[in-house]
Amino acid sequence: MTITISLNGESRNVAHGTSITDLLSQLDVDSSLVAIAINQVFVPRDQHAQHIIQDNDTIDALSPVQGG
Amino acid sequence: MTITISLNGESRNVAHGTSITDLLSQLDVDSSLVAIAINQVFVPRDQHAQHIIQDNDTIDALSPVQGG
Amino acid sequence: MTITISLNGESRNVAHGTSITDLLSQLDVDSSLVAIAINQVFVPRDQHAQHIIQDNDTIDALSPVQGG
Amino acid sequence: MTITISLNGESRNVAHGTSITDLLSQLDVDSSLVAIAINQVFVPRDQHAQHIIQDNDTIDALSPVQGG
Amino acid sequence: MTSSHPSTPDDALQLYGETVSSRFLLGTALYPSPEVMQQAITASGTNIITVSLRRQQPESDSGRNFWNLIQQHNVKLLPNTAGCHTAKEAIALAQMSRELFSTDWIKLEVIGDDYNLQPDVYELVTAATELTQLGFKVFPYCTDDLVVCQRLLDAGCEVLMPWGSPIGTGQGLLNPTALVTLRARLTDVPLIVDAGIGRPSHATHAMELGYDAVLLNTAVAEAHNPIWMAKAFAHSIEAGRLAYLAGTVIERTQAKPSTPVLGTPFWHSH
Amino acid sequence: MTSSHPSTPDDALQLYGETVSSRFLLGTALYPSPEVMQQAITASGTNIITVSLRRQQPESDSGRNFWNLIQQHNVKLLPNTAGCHTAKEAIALAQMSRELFSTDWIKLEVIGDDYNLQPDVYELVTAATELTQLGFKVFPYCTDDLVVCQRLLDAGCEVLMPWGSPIGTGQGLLNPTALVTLRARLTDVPLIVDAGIGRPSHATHAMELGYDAVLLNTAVAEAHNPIWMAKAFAHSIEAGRLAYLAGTVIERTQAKPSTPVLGTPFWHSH
Amino acid sequence: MTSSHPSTPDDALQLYGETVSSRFLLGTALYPSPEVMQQAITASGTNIITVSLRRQQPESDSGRNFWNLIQQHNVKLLPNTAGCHTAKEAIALAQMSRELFSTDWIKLEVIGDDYNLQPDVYELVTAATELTQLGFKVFPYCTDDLVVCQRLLDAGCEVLMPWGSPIGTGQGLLNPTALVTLRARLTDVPLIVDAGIGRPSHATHAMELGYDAVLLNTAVAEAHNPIWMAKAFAHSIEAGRLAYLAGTVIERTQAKPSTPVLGTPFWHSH
Amino acid sequence: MTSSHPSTPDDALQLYGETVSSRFLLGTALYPSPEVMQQAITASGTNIITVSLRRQQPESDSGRNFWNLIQQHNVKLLPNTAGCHTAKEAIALAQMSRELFSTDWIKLEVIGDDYNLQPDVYELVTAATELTQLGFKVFPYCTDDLVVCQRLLDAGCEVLMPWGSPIGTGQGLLNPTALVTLRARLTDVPLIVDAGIGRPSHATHAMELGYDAVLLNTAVAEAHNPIWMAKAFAHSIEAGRLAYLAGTVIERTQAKPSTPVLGTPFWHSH
Repeated sequence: MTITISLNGESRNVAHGTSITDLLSQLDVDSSLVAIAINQVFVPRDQHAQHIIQDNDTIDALSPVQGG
Repeated sequence: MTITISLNGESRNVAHGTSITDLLSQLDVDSSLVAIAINQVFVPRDQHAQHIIQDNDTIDALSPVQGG
Repeated sequence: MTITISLNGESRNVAHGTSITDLLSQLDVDSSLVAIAINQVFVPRDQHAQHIIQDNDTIDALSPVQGG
Repeated sequence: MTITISLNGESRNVAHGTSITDLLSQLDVDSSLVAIAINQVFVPRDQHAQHIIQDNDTIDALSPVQGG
Repeated sequence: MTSSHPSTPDDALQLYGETVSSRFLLGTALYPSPEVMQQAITASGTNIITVSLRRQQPESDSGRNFWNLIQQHNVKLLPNTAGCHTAKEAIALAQMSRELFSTDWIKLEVIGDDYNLQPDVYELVTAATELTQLGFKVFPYCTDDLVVCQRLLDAGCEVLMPWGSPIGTGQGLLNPTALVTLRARLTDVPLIVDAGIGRPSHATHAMELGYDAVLLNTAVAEAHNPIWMAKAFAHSIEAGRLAYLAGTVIERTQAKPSTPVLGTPFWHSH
Repeated sequence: MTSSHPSTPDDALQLYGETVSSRFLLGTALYPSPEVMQQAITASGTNIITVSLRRQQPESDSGRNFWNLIQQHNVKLLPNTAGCHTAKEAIALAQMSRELFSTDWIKLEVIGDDYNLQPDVYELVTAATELTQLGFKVFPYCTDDLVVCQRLLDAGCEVLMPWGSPIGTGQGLLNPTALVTLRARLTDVPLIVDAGIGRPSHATHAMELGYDAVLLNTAVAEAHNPIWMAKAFAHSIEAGRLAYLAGTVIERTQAKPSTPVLGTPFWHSH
Repeated sequence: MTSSHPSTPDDALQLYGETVSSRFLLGTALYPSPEVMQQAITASGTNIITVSLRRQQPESDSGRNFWNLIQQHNVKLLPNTAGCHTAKEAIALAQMSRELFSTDWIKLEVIGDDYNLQPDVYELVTAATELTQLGFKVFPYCTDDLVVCQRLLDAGCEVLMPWGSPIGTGQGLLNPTALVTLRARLTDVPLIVDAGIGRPSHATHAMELGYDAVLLNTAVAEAHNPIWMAKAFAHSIEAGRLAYLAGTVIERTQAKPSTPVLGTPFWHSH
Repeated sequence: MTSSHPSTPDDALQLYGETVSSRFLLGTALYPSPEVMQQAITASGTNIITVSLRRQQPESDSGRNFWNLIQQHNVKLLPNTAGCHTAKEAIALAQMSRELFSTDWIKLEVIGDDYNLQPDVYELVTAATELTQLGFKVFPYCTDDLVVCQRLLDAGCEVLMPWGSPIGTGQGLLNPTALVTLRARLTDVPLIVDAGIGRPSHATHAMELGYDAVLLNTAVAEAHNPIWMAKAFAHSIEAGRLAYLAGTVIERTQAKPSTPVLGTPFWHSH
């Protein structure tokens, strides 16, 4: 059974019960350089393992870039 | 028995039970050209007769002047 | 026998002995609205009849226009 | 017999026949740091010995100063 | 354009549904005498003058004399809340003004700093919101900050009055670029430059930028001759308005002859 | 001032002994049509228009049509020497203008550079000197250089016309400080800003500085609506003149309330 | 002054307790290549560079390459909240930045308008208040509004970063008078001009006014030669700072000779 | 650009065949003491200082002390003709300077007005013509008038020194548009802004416009700390020169983000 989330503005299905850590491991990313907000609320790294993603969550996974 | 009020920034004693109308009649003013606020809240003219002044009230009695 | 002059920047042949008055009468102009300079020197209207044009003269015949 | 000159704006009498070199030696100046103009015409150093000052000459004897 | 165009544009300004013909709003303070004030009002051709309320002074007559003077002019009154520092004060003063001057127009001033007399953009929005709900037609004295202006529109204001420079300084338009931005973005709302205008050329400039009107006081009242200056500003505002309507030429960096070049005399000689 | 002062100053300008009531000199070139030119002249209220001479064009009528048009206006003509690059050329053209236009007034232009159309200050002084000796009343188009202006006065000019910015650019007053210096030093000679005025606020500014008049052409003729723009400039020049006479307030850097501070309501609360 | 004064002032800037020697804060975006960015950082002599967070792009490497590059410079990172329009967004982004960049410094941007990219002064104060409570050291990108600045100080900010003009426009200081007021009234808080600086002379001017530092990006990154331009700005900021410390001369309206007048040659001749 | 570009441009200035590395020419007058003058010269890094001649004062030592001081610096001398009002005076003074200072360089000043200390453009050209024939290398202090500048080039000048504003006023560049025109039209001749520079930002601005060098005196000598100010100007001139070489960005009227827009967080929320 899957839920639907928005990840960085794009719709995506993930398994029910997926944690942030799970999600990041499914992506081809360097998780040490990714910070997470769910529904515009920051989720610190030390909560990634416990934090279970909910249906309709809107997730931003951000990484460093140049800035002005 | 009297109470103490501030009228236009100056301390003044008036009798207990004095209404705004009473107060204005004690002053040598043209009450048609005076508007009243008590404790920074406007008191419309049609309430002047009923409105009883309280101890420590801060009253502004204002009249038209030139303005920019 | 003719001479060659420049009139308003264009070359032109006129008969030897031609006066300014003669020249203006050959042109289709309102001579009352034309002023004359020859070789950048003004020639007043009252000299137009006597003033004989010379070979190689550079003549400006000017008329009123709008100006800033 | 003397003549009257203006030296740097002040009137002064000197002997008839005085050369620029003579004049400079009379003044307590370092002649290597003085340039001379007479009547607003520069007189080069190599002419100082021969150049005889005339009555009514206006002499500027100038030295280095700071400038902007 | 064709020659059938009228020689004068038909051009009235609507402020909260009222039509005014003069685009010059004039303050009533600081004149050398009441007579000069009255003559300046007349000379200005204004339709709207600003007034205020103050505590009665012992020697005053409850403002009866001033009241009588302004009744002699056929103008609308725009009471201000000058001197208020909080929304609460401004709201109380606005209500008192409405009672005495019998108008729901209010020039809303909420001062945030006693030295530059600038608006407090936080208290201002709070006051504008509440006054609109109380039925007032709010003319907010504001800065040239676009976001602040948009909040005031959201609060219900239908006119905005950004400053040119601090009150009474006469420095003119300190930030024309910001004023241009306001005009370009807020195309449908009447914009009145309020405060800081010192010379008629400042007023002309504001109007050339497309501002709808100008409000000022000190520049007229403290002129050596306030009456002539009132007339000067009337002309300057009309000049700027007409120029805006007439379509100003674009600045060039390269010179360009006005007199025709074709047929230039003596031309062979160069 | 007292209330017995007139509501409008008595204020005429003398140029070479002639009195003019309008301080707006207007050029006649570049209009979209002769009709618009005429309407603009009327709308401007000008007393003086500039004209020129050019070589006859085959299709022209020796300028008869233009001549007839300008006769319909009750204005003085100020012929120019536009396009001349030397004193010799300008002197010849001035004499031709005097003959045709029956006036000894001449707007003396001697151009030193074809790109910025600036005066050649050397040829200009030479031409002004000779023209004065020939009986002309010279209106020299000059720069804002005080020494140049003094030479022109020495040459016999009784009016000076310094530029604001290059002809046709509409950049306004590029160096107001220089113009202020001219005015301060040449207190008795009529000074007319000629060239570069683009918007009415520029004209108002020039007049506020004490300039006696403004001459322009492109800014009116190339406006979208030249007639309204002529009227706009007329107002702007009147505004600036009145402001100069009325005595403009001094700029302050510190804000200063216009509404009285005495009796400010709610004052205890701060 | 006496000759014992040091030839260079001892003059370090404290920002939230950290001492920085360079008063030039530099952005890392818009460079033609990462190599040029690095050379520009070096040439600038900056101690502080701005960085940001963005959603991962498919082709990116989670920012690893950029991360590695900036580690090679001995500079402090100042992450920004560019692109945020609400306090809520900015707060979340600030927290994410703190986690990734391991710094509690945050350049707080809350944009109120997508066209002029100006701050939303309402959301800005809300965000600054909460971020301060969350332990952040907030560098707010703000306007030149004194009341807004005072609210930000009340919110706990110890540095303010008013704009010169809209981001990326290069228009310089659009309202120097407002900036002078801020400096005069907020004497003890470090003030950094952020945004709108286009040329080194703008930066020099800001520093001459007493501003403590300058933050810019576009003017360097989009120069034809960003490395030379980084160096140009480094000099300009040093120039302005030294001038502020050295005490600039007062402008005069009257000329005054520098070369001594006493002893002027040929003097009798006038 | 590529990373092989040098981090500093190779950029020397030629003046009459002499190569100078510093683009800062410094005056020697008005310092609080000779020691401060010397330290300022050193701090400025200048290669060229201006000097003058004056009548001997009774208490002076024929300038021996001053002479000795300036010999200690490895700089070229540029004597001026300050105070001269006619070509004749300036020519005599130039010759006296050549004899005493052993240089054929001369800063040619011919003053036309004692109040604004501006050049007399007529006497100036006469003097420049004759001095060139006498073998001098003339650095004329001139106005920003293009025609005057062209006459000076015709007279043989290979360097021009237009003013920014009147001597000693510190008003900076009163007419940048005229200076831009000069630079655009006279591409090959070294142009040095002389006079009126008051703050380092003025100097940076002049250099950004493409001017080759700056000459000043009062702004350094009358600063509270002339030594720091000399250093400030050195930085400012270097800043402006580098910016000119690096290619300044173009001003925009529309804001443009520096931080990337792609991948903006929370984007769905708007």
